Amino acid sequence: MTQPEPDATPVLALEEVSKSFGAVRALRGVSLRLYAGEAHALAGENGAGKSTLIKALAGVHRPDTGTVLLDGSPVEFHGPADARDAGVAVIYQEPTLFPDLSVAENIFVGRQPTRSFGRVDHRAVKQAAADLFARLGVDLDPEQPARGLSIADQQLVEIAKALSFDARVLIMDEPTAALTGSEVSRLFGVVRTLREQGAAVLFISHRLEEIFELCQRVTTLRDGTWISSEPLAGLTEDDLVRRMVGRDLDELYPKQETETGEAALTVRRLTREGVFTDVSFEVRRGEIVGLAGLVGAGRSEVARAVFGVDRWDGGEVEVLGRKLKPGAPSLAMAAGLALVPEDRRAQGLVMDMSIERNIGLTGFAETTRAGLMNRRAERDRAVDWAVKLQVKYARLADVVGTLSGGNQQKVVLAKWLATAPQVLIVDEPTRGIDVGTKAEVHRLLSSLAAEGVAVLMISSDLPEILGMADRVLVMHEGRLAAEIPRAEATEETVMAAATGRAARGRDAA
Amino acid sequence: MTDTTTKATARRGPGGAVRWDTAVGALFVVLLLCSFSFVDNFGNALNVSFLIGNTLPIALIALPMTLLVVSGEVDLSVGSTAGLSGAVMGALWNEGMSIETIIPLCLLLGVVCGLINGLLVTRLGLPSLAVTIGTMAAYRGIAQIILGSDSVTDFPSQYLDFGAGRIGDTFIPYAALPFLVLLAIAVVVLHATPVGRSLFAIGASEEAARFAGIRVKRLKLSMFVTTGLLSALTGVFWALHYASARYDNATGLELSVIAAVLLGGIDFDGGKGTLGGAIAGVFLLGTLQNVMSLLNVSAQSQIVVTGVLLVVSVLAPRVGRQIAQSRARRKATAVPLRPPAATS
Amino acid sequence: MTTTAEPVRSAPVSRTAGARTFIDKMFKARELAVLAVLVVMLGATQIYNGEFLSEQGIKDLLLNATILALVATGQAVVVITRNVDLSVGSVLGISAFAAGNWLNGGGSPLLAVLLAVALGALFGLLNGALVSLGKVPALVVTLGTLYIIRGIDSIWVGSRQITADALPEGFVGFGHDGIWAVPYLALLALVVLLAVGYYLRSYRSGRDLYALGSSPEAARLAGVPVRGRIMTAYLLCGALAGLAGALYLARFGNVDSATGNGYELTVVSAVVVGGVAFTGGSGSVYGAALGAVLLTSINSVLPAIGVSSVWVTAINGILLLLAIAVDRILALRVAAVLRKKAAQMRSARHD
Amino acid sequence: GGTTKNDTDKKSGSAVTGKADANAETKKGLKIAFLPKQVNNPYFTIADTAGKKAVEELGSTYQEVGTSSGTDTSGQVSYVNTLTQQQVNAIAVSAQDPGALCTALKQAMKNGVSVVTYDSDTKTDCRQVFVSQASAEDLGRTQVQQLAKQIGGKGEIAILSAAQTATNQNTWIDFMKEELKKPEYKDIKLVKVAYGDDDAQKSFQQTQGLLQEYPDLKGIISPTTVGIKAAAQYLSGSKYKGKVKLTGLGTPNDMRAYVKNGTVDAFELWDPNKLGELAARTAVALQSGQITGAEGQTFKAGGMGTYTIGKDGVVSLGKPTVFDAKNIDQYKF
Ligand SMILES: Nc1ncnc2c1ncn2[C@@H]1O[C@H](COP(=O)(O)OP(=O)(O)OP(=O)(O)O)[C@@H](O)[C@H]1O
Ligand SMILES: Nc1ncnc2c1ncn2[C@@H]1O[C@H](COP(=O)(O)OP(=O)(O)OP(=O)(O)O)[C@@H](O)[C@H]1O
Ligand SMILES: [Mg+2]
Ligand SMILES: [Mg+2]
Repeated sequence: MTQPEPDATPVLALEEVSKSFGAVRALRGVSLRLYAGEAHALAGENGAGKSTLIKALAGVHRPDTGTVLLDGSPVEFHGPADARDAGVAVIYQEPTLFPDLSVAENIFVGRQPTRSFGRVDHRAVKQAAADLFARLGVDLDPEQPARGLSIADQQLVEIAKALSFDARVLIMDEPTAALTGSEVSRLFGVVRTLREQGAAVLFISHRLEEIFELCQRVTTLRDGTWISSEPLAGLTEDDLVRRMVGRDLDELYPKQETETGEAALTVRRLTREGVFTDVSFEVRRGEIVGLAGLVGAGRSEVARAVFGVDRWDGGEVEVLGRKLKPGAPSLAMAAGLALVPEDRRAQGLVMDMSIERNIGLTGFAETTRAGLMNRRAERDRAVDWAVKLQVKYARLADVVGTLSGGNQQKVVLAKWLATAPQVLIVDEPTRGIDVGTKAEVHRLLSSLAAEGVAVLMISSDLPEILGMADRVLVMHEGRLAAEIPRAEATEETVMAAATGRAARGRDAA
Repeated sequence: MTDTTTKATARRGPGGAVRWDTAVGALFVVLLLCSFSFVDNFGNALNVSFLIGNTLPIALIALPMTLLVVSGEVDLSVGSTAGLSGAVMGALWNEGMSIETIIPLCLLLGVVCGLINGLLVTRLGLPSLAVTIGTMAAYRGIAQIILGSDSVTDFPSQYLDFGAGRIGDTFIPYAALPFLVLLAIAVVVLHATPVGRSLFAIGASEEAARFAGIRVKRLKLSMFVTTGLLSALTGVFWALHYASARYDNATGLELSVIAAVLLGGIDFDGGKGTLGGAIAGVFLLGTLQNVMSLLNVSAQSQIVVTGVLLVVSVLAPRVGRQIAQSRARRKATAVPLRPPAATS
Repeated sequence: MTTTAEPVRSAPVSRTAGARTFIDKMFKARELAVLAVLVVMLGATQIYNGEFLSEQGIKDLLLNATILALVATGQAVVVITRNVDLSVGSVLGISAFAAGNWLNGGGSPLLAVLLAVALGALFGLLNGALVSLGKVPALVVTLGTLYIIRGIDSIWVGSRQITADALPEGFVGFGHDGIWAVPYLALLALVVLLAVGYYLRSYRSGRDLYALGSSPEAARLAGVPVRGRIMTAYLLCGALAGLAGALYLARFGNVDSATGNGYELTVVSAVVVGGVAFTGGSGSVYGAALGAVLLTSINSVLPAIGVSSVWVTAINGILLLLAIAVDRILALRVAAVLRKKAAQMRSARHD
Repeated sequence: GGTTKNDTDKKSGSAVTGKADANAETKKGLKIAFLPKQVNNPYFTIADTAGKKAVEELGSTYQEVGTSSGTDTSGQVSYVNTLTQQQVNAIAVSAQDPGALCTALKQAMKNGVSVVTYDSDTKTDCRQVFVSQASAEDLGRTQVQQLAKQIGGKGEIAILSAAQTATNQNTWIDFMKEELKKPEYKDIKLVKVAYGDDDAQKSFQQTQGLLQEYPDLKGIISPTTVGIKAAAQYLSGSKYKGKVKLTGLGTPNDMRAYVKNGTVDAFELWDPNKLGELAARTAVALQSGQITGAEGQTFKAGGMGTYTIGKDGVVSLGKPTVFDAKNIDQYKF
């Protein structure tokens, strides 16, 4: 399986590295070599150990056994600082910004340009950040505080930070999960330049086409073990999937034909000042409605307002004929509404609580007897759904924060599907989920719709929207810009509406 | 990520090692046994009843405080609320009102105090630490205005007896009975009802709790109100137990409660802890003070011991964990390959 | 997602730029608000009582604020790192006595001050070590050291006390003399405040403290030497509490084993009023110092306008509540205005 | 219905029963415990050390316990309980609160412990004898007389007290007000009573406030050692030094610097040594059965002479001493 590798010494390498967390053996004897001027992909299902491998490379985790080699000689990184000083820049899977610091300071923490007597040169910091953003083609104000940035913007800041190192090794753990097309291509452009200048790149993504577009070589992990390392040339996506999953995959967007019934969710002229205006739509039973738009278009905000987490200033929301009160999620839930939020770490899960308790949070009505918790019922409910969604865990009592990103996402889904909702709003339901599970989630959404559930799906993954939705709503700058039936929905029509060129587009056509 | 691991293992310890609240409970039992056998005058019923009676105010407030802290908030005004309720009790008594009317009024006052704290925290979104530092001064000040320099001592003897007396010649003070009932209620609420589950969720991540449809503000508000109510009850008890209603009753009680609750392993970041631990912490400190006094340990040295105990209580689990981890790391190399536990 | 190469972002320039300067202004305004409240309060008192802002009056106000401002400065630094130091009162007490004891034994005043600072720094280091090496909650640890240091202090001091006649003339004079209405103590505190403020703003390690408080996990990943920085913050806080102890001695000329008892709550109040958030990462030492001045001034204003001291505690508490509530309401208003602005900008683009 | 204040039967009078034999032999080997308001308080340390000397001289053992805060009433109660448990023979206590200690002290007396209060009394039925530092009347009136002399019998004066609840302070202040009603003080006006809570910083600021509010203030009486010290420190560093007179109760050690630098002309205090000694001797006398605490009983207090128990079981130490620049160096406490 191993094809001849370049003769040169790898810039950074892992040899036979193992790492366990208690009973979980996240990595077992994995080796990986990164060469100058080469982009290396890391593929594997959720929980395969990709992020753990990266953290071992970056000095966040100390391997239990095995060595890290820098330019061929063993090194021991005692912390992220050591790795950074050795020229390794890392973008972690979950953005780790300082909410109170400005974007520019976030990028240069600990490395700010200085003036005489070691004083920080604030102007230079700002300028350097602005330059980085220009290079990435991103329009962010360097002096804006990081608090309140959308996930996508946060990820962009992380990318800018990693680039600012001019590192010899650039490691990126799912940097594109929250990004849309043009940002991704900009990023790839910059990364290619770096690579051509001699940097080694390690790249993780669950979007296989990105791997093929950017990388030359791929290493596959399964359940913490090394499966293969090989050049990408000559491989197909199916080959890669087979290596990751160990079997062939089913159809990716398994859309079932369903009959649509009465309107289950009706939103009329919903307005939240400064965020979105005059949003009206309805979702019928058995229907999957896609909600598309650019990053920052306000889709998540609409979802949050409908569910009642945010208040709305005007308009009304009806679920199965029942009017909802603004700002009351518990009433919305009682009416049969469920929302799978976009930020699983902050909104979807209580990271310090166990899997069981997290799933249980939405089901007190079912799991209490005479006002007291029924442990058995609570457990059964959690097990049922964790198994149904194939969450990979050791014990139900494990803290959710120790699961891999994709498995966390599954727990969020489990938590909400367990409420047997009539109307399900999913916000980026497959962000960070591997191809196998993604298909699983899609099948699940399809069958839910077939059972008569009304589904509103927000996604930045356009193929997903196009593959799954019966109708596509497109938002642009806080307003509903277009409603496109499935037959007419293509990348062109949706993007045209999303970028505000809908009218012009139609004129031209 | 590693941060969550450490947090997670903090309570359970690697490989299901001893939890901190269990450890405090065990420590308490050991202390009791040692005191019974080796400390003169400790074991007799009168002393034990003194010990319980003097610890009751702290224990009473520790109940709602634990719930509040689990939900990620804190109330520093408990001592002042108790003082205020005592002061009002004294003032109304001096006015000639009947004690049977006064006590419910005082409890109502406690509810109002808690409501003010709760509304400021939940409606205005202010940090509870800041709010209750403010109300701590405000309530105490109002108590001072109401009762001034008076010290009311002539409460009816049957009430005073209830506050200070014990059942026959046993070691059980009368007041311990209602406390046991309240304790049972609190344990059930925190550990076996949706309310308790929700409090833990709110404390660990308020936003996630809100997204799960938990009525965060209402729950928090009701916790503040409960804390106010029980603080007022403590104030009434205090005035009867010490047969003295003064504006400065129960000064500094908040620190004692917090120290005890912390010792019991309740995490002030919210989301962690058990009532058993908190109560064990309360009585551990109370017993320790009693024993040290009997052994003629000076007040100054007692302060040092309390402080050391607090520091050790947070350091010990941490050190233990590190030792266990390094041992586990050594072992990991020797363990044979085993497929990971998966679901299906 | 490689298909579209459209300009994807919807022109967010205006989204941020316009709002930012406004936020920036508001941010500074938090401190300005405290300042404004202070000025109004002092002005009103002066109108009511002409003696209030006499030379002696101003001197008294400044002197009263000095010690609290110093300790609050140190505390703010710790709070910015998302920690807290409850032991400041005990540290102040024990360093004051140490300095007094030294002077009593005929030592030089300068060395006495240095001794107090060193002792404070030592305890700061102890706190910092316990918090950062043990990675344990600062609240518990420093509540513990609050008791421990207080206990050691009372065992060491016993019933002894340092009185004014044990102190050199010059040292006591330093405690209340000054240049016109500005006491030396206040000048010293101001210098320290400016130095610490400048350090926090303009040095990498200072910025690290903000980063650390803003997100400890991110700081670790960014390679910020977390332990070292936390130690620095506690060291600074301890040293300033020690310095405050020496100044306390100079000012009050009297120290016993209860000196500084319960001071931590006052300090924490000052920091809170000054707008330093307990969640870390925001606020400034200037705010904390202003908070200290505001709090101590209230205690001078009330007697000066003849409010009976019976009312002082209650009024103090209510004013503290008002201060934080007004601050919060202001912040909410600003957020609302920002949102409106953003909306207007958006609809402007739609037209 | 319900129980109101009027329903409770008023019991009063001291807790005295049994007969005394003035010639009974002084018992030895007793355990005598001192429970001051606050340990580590210099004033109480002086008193208790003298008490210790007396106790040991009489062949008994001495023990001091107490809280480190002066307002920790519950702490004081639990110390009384502990002492009862330890079966000491007598407790000499300075009560933080007149009522709060009652239950515990009565329990102690029931268990055969003799209870003497000193410096600060409880309700009369909760102890056998109160050893008073000087009659409250004397103290109140002489302080006014002192200040009147210093300010030339004319002008505004104020009082800086300790806590608003301090019983002894309040009694003295009442007598001061009585004294001021006399015609020779008609030109003196008491403008305010301020409370510094026996806290240096608060007393400081209260003094400032008094001076700002009453710019014509001529004098201050501070009948508390902490208060007078703080006020003196403030005055000595301000423009009011020597212009505003200060008197009250203070210890010579505390006040020496201010008397010498001219801030304070004269102040007064009883001798805390004597107070402690008398408390100790009273306790032993009680245990020996020489007295029971009833009015009119007399006992010999070693070198201090013979004392008679007054109304409500009060024994009075005598007139306070006035300290000024001339005599202050003779006193070292
Ligand atoms: N800090 C931790 N404590 C305990 N277990 C952990 C920890 N970090 C990771 N794991 C476990 O290690 C395994 C590998 O996780 P990792 O995050 O490396 O997966 P991944 O390949 O990055 O998955 P994804 O694609 O979902 O991000 C998982 O089973 C996870 O639960
Ligand atoms: N807390 C906040 N305060 C002010 N503005 C906010 C806040 N949160 C979000 N916004 C703004 O609201 C708009 C829409 O938010 P958001 O980015 O979540 O939309 P979205 O369409 O869901 O995009 P995404 O693809 O990121 O999910 C953006 O302009 C964002 O900057
Ligand atoms: Mg991952
Ligand atoms: Mg979104």
